[in-house]
Amino acid sequence: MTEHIPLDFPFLAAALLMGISFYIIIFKKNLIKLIMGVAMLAAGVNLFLVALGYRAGGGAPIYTGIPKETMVLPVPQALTLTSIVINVAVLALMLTMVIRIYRHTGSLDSEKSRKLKG
Amino acid sequence: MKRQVTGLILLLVLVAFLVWGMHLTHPFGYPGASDMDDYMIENAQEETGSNNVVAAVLFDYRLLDTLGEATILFTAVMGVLLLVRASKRKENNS
Amino acid sequence: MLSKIVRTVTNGFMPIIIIFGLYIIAHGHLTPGGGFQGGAVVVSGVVMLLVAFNSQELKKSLRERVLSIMESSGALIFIGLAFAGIGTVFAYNLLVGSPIFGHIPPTGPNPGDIWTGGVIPLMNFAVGLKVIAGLSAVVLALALFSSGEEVEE
Amino acid sequence: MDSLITHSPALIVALPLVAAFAIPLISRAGYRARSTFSLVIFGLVTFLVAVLAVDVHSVGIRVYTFGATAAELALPGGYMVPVRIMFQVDGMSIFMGIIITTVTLAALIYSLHFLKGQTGQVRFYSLMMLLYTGMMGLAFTGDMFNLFVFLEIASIAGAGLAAYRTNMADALEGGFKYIVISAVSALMVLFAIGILYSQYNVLSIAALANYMQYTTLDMIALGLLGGAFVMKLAGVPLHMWAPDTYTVAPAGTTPMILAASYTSMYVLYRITFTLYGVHIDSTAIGWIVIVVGVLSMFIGVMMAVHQTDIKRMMAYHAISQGGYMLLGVGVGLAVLANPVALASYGRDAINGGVFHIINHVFYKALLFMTAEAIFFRIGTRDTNKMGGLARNMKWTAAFYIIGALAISGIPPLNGFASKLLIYETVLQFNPVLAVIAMFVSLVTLASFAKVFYSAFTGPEMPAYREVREVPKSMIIGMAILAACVIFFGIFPGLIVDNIVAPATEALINQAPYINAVMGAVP
Repeated sequence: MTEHIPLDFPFLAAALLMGISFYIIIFKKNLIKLIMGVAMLAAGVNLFLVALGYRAGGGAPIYTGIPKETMVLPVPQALTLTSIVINVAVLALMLTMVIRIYRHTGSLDSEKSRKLKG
Repeated sequence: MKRQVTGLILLLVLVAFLVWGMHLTHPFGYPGASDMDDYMIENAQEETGSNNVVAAVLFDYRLLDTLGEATILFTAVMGVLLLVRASKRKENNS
Repeated sequence: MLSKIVRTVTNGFMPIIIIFGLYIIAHGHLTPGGGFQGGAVVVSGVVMLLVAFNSQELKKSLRERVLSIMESSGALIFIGLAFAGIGTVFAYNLLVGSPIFGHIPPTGPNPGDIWTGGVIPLMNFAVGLKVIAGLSAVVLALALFSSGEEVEE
Repeated sequence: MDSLITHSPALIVALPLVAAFAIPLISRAGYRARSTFSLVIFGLVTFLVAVLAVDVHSVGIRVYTFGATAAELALPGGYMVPVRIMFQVDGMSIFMGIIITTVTLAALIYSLHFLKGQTGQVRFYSLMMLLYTGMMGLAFTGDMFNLFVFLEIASIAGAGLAAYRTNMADALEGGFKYIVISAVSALMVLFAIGILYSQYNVLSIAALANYMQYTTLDMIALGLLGGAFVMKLAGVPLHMWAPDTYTVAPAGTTPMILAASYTSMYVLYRITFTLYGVHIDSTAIGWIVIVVGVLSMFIGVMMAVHQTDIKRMMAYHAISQGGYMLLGVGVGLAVLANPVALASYGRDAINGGVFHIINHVFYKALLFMTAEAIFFRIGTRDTNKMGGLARNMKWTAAFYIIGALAISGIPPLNGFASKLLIYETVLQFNPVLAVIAMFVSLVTLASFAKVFYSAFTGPEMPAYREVREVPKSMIIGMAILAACVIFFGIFPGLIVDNIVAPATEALINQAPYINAVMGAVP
């Protein structure tokens, strides 16, 4: 692993996830699909973050077991953890709102409900 | 149909841009600078007494983030319970 | 409500799930895990209960107001522990070296001592309490809501 | 007293948090206990903000490192990078703090009676406190990831509050739009944070600014951050959420969501001036900000003219007024690299743009509150269905006049003071922009005058004969803001010298912000 591989796989996966989710958020009209797009975007960003901290051949940064020379960076892991919980919270609130909207309008199409356009 | 074609082109451009951008970051597995993280790995046991460096980061070095994270969970629970509530009180309850 | 087999198995698994969740919470400063993860494990058990029984029945044993009090007190304990350090600086880990969870582990790899970490284990418990109560409340409220019942104050 | 000032940045954020967590418990003791508790905590916080403001204005930037052995110890002993999260309070942060605290105080008092007899009050108050915490955290934090966390707190609390009236479909749609926009922009911010972290391995804004190389990746990060925060502050190409959300948010919270938008504007300034300040091509970025500003100004007001929903009209005006702030600061940014122009009009342009934030938040909050007061009494926001309300709602009508005159830039109210500063300086920079700004101001006046005639004057409608003035707490809430509007209009020099000038100085000169953390690095 001395050669620099131009497309490192986790970064490539993160880029794909983010690109697809932006497409979904912009072009899909179903509200559930929109929420799935946001969830995928979150997954992509989280994957990017946690991939930043990897050291080749490293293990979890916990002293119960391994010495410090082979530890991956701890901060991205902490950030990712925080971000995952935050996204769970956001998704819960979004889904509740969508259930409520469905009760009111009987539809999940963002173009059918009057003011969601734009 | 036209919308879909535009969308697909946009998607390809976006993914290409992101892949190009990713290519600019450091290669996977070889982070460049790591001063902050090295400090934490070095001193976590002594300063916080925790074997788990991630736990030390979460609950000591970056405690405010975790507090914010817990707050966000609390906020979301408040929000969900606010949204599912009955919009009018029941008669026998008031 | 699902069949009797499912309900019996769920009842049998529930204590195991809770114990596993509590283990993850308690060992947050030694092994991978912590308050959020352990709490999520316990809540997955609650979701299993919700699938096996229906929400109406679960509502009798898991009350909204109890969950709300649990969540608030978890959050208050958490921020209270952060406040406890304000003699030095807000969020200062004041229990390192003290009699409570105050052991300092030897530098370098070691098998791990549960009595270390200062406020970290305590905060993990507070967060665990909060996550269990909060996510259960969300799951239960959404289940009740989508089955047509509106939740009261 | 000394240690109180030292700890006040942490306390200002932590006390409302404690209040938010405790409100569900305290509410079991009843309505009165909850109101008293919220007001006492908030009074304490207001006092702390005042103390901190005096300290920051007289002594200078204040750093608070969480969990360190001493609050000022930004770098761990003998190490060259900051490790812990820190709050950095400089002139600009405390300026936002003053705005947010005043608006929240007014909104809290305003809401006390508004919600009587409605369900969900406990959570409403809790979310209000959380929204305040989120905004103050955004204003004070000196750490990129912490900024993301507080951004999410403010967004989620704001969205929950905006969707408060769950029996109305448009309320849910407004809330949903707000949370989708917030979630997407927050994730863009997080991506940018990841990019910055991957290169410099620090998260503190000051340290990042210190190490900044301005590589291609940094430019991508700047684009992501700029796009995200323009979306959050409702700048024109990305403004579509604002009218819906502002329209439906219940009483008292519309001003707070408005303040949250301008907190995002503050973050945008913090990023362009402090984080990238030394490196960016400030003329180009300045022109981008100016174009966004002019577009917001023009399109916002044009959309506002034909609205019949009173709050929707005000929301479009909010977008339009946001353009003035961007215009003023954009002009300052465009001449940042040119010391002569900066001294002759650039600094005053930024002064005007920053001063307009506080003015606009106050009068627009007042206007939103009067609109909510009307809605509270007659149950509609449609201006065509209103009429003759001035007879029975004298206070509300008076506050509406004050707000409408202020937003149109009529002396001696505060809108005039900041708009004059913007006109004068923009005229020296580019006369065309100044003409557009004045034209927009005229249209604003016309639009508000139209609503005044249709809502407050005219024959008394039979349906509204029994309409009474709103309860006292709502009047007090509006009176606080009206007093600020008049006071700022009469003594603009006092405000500019004491509050606005330190904020402008903090924007233009980023060295103290960086050195407070990194030490005097050459």
